[in-house]
Amino acid sequence: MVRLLPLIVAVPLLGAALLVALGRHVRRAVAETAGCACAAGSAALAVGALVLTHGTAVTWAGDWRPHHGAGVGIVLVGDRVGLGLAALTSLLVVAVLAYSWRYFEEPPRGHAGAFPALVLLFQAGMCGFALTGDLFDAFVFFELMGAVGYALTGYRVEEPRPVQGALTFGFLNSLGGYASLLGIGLLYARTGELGMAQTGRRLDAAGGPDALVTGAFVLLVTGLLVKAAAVPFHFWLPDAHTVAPTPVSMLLSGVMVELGVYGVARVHTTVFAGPGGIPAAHFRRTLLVLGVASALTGAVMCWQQRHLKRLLAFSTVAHTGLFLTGLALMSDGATAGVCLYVLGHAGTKAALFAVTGILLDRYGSVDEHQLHGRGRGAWRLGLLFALGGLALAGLPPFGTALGKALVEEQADWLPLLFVPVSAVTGGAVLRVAAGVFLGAGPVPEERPGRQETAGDEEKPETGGLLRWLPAPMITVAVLLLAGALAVGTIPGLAEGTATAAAAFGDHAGYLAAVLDAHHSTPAAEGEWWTGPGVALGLLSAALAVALAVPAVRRLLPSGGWTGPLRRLHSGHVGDYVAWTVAGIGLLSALTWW
Amino acid sequence: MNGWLVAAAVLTAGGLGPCLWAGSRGTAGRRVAAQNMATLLLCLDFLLLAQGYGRPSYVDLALVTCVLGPAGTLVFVRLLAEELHDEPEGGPPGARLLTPVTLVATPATVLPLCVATGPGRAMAKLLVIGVLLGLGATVTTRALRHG
Amino acid sequence: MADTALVTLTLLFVAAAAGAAVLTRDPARQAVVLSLLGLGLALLFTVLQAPDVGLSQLGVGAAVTPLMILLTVRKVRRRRKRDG
Amino acid sequence: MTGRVRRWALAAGLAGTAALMVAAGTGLPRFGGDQHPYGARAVAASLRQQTANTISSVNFDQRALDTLGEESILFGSVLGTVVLLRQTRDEHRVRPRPERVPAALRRYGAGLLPVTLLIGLYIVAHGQLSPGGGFQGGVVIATALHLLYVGADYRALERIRPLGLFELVDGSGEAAYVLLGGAGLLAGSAYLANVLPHGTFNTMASGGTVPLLNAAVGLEVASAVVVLLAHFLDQAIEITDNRKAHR
Amino acid sequence: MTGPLAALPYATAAWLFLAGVYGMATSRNLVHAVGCLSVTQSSTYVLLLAVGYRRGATAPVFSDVPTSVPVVDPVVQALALTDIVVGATVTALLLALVVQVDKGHGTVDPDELSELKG
Repeated sequence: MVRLLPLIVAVPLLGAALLVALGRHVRRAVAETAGCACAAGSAALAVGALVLTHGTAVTWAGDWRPHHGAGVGIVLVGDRVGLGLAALTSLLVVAVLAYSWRYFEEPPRGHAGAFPALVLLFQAGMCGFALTGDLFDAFVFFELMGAVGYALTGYRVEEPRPVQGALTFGFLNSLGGYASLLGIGLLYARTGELGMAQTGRRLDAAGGPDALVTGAFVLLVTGLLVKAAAVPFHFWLPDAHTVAPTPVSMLLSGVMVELGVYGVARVHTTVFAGPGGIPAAHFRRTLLVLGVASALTGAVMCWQQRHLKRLLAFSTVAHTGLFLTGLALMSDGATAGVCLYVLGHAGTKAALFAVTGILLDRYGSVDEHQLHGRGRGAWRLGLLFALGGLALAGLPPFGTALGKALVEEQADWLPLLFVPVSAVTGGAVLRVAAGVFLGAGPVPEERPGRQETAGDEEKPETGGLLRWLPAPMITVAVLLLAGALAVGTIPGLAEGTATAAAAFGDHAGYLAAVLDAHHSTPAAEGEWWTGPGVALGLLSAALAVALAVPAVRRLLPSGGWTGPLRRLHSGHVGDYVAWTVAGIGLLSALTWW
Repeated sequence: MNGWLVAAAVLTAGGLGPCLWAGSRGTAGRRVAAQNMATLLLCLDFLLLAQGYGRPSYVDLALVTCVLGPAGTLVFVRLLAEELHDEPEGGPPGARLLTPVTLVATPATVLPLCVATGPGRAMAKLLVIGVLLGLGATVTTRALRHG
Repeated sequence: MADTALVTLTLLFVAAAAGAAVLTRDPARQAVVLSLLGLGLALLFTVLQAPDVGLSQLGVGAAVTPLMILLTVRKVRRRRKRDG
Repeated sequence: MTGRVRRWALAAGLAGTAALMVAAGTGLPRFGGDQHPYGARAVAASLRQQTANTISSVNFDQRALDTLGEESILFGSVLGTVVLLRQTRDEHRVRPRPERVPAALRRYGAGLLPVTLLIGLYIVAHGQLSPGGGFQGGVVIATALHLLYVGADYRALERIRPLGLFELVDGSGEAAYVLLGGAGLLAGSAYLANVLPHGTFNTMASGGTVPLLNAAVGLEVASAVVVLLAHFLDQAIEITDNRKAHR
Repeated sequence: MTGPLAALPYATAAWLFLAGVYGMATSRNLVHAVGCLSVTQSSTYVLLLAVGYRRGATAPVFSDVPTSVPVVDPVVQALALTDIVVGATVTALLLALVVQVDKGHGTVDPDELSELKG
């Protein structure tokens, strides 16, 4: 079974290659079925590996196994977290391909399989990134998901906005990727290794960290933080997620951004967590500052949006901030909580995007103001959307709530951040749900002269407007939300996550498993719902409702004080590049002193 | 001390440097002419390096340069046709230099190299490169001068 | 000695070409400078004893990338001209 | 955001990044040093596998998974470009006028095309021996075809460029790489394992699967670059839209 | 190389990165910005190959030299090769997007793109 790990990456690649090679000769239905089958095959492999193997599955591509810890090959490491993310990615890709069944009006001429092929390549990039244990290989897969991601984001070329968002995405991600590669180059200069485990071991042997290790760390995580959309590297995310085709937004927000967070944690625990790496206090400080800043910025900006997809995109920034904050604690319990939170968030956020996509295709708009009251008939859709909002806010027993509760237990001050941030993002979604599906409150008046992105110019992605709700779309949304619910209700999953998190944070254990084939399974108690956890979840859900109700009635101040922050999100590539290098400077300062 | 490498260094400093200078300022025609000259000199540089390092396999670089270089220049000429149209009669000033430089520098590099390698496949390769360079220079000069 | 001189010279060439490429704000002219940068990098790779990389860089940096840039510029200009 | 804020952020960022790089640079080993542990192991492994070009051995054998990713990036980007530069509903094609090309240029293009193709094939074929390989040669082959564009005109290029075929080859090259990797698994070893006999050092039939993977990459790169440039050329020369500027 | 010259390769890599970033941030033309991105990327090649260089050694290609000669690091060369492909393809994608931005917005000046903000 372990030998088959590379197939998780290879199967979608083969599917994409065949779809392109035969694209001119097959009908669209065949191409889409084949795409789904490949994605599902890869998902089955990932889930199978997760169930059938124990501990950390290690396999060397080309059978280039190391001797006495020194080798020349690339290792794939299917530890619980990596395999779990590969499985999550693959399952989400299956859901997305099912959702986009016959989605776009017509595929590019002669390329019936172009969209599924791109999605499969995206899947391969993400799975490869989750599984690889080699720094440069991670860069390659990082670039694969990037390159395909830009193309997918700009897929609807007839409209002006998607191409602009995709271009911003492309510039910033490439810049981040090159910074990462410089970091890899610096590490190679010091250690002469590319494998994460090998690099970590050499650094530990070399003694304490110096400026080179710090510099390598900063540059390396810059790329990953760009992917993770941490403030001030986040500017591309709202622009890209706002305009990407809805199925693509589901993937971008659901897993790709989270993979950036995973990359930061993975690189840190394997390479920099030992005595030769970055001092724990410095790492904690860096991640905390960025995490808190992202959570607050995301929440504030999310509340201000009227473009539904942009609103959801900023909520992703906020939640990424929470994930980073959780990881900054560097405890197994917090990591386990973050893992569950990511799982729950993926289901919830993808479901919310799915519903938004249906709205767009049915009513031709994703603008909160324009849609006001127009969704009155679609109570099922409204229910889904509201449930998604509550899940985002952290209503037990959704997986988001369980993850949030587990993290909050780790320190007394954490609820002060987690509760308001999740309440504001959930509240924003509830505000929209009440306005659109219930027609509650007065019709919002236009505020001319305000710098904002409205959602009334978006075009439906299905050719014409839909007259009824397509069954596959609704089903996918329901299943995704059910998945988020399952994360919080299946005790086995929480137990498995606890074990996974303990192994994930074990620097020495990872090195031994990869280089010495020495496997140890750290014991870990699975945490479960506790009284305070449930109470905090209920509190943030209640807060979300409490925020949404006056907002719908226009009783809240308009938030003019956020003007400067909004102006920073200018949509200007030059600005964003400037912020990205400023971010490198900030990271240096945080890690150095 | 290795005479071939010294020659390569001199060619780099005295040949490629001025090409960069000319290529980064002035009209489009002047820039393209400089770029074209740079490919020619680079090709000769590769030949000298291959000999200087004692690595016949490096000659492949020169082989690729002598076909890709002129092709690249011709692409520039085709796609920048409008801008090149405004050039004075007889093309940009740099274009006039190309043919004499090729006629002097190519034999001056290739013939000593031929002597050094002696007859055989390697020498045939060198001569092919020399001929291709000459042809490329002639064609690109014409294209530059006539827009 | 000659080795050191070669490495130093090509590095300076590359650094200067990069500066020129950034400061050349007209994309069509920048394409020419980028092509020169590509040639310089190919030479640098060769003196750093990486002929394989040099060959790649020749094909990509000196031919394909400038061609794509020029084609993009041409497309943009063609639309401008039509819009008048 | 005003330009002033950007300039400040940029200045601060550049200064910080430069400081970081200078500081990190002090810890770098001396340029040209002797310590390259991974490199030394890679050379030894390459010689054991009878592959004369160590870089090819690293690319197609020791770190073949990287190259799979790299080819997939190329493949995905080409597919992405095809999608992004597709002809949309409000666009139509205008046949370009035939270009008047001087006879000398025409002869040069016609004569150089086969020469360049040969050079490209040579570079691909000797990938496991001397500098070069599938990628480098593939680019040269693709460039060769475009000599028709400069030597004649776009219509001549279009005639010898059946895009459907090139897309088929592009996909097949990628598929071949993936499947050759699977052959390692079928032979009872690991994915992308070099399971073929390694042959005699410094001959064409050396390196086991290296020449095969190299050829797959060559096929893919050559056709991918052709497809890529074809779409840019189409946009730059033929495709015209009726759209006015957006605003 | 000794003395201050020894730092030149690394300094060049840093310079390429910073110069490219400066160009991108101050660019008034998206095509130009893409060109600057490729300058930024070339810093990675220079760093990688500088790290792998070994004085007095030759290329690790044994078709025309005996296997006993000292050679430079082949691994970084393989990495740089991969990197070049990545760079070229990313450039292609971004240029394709620029073409479409021009179609949709009628401009390639980032200062005039104002659809996504706030």
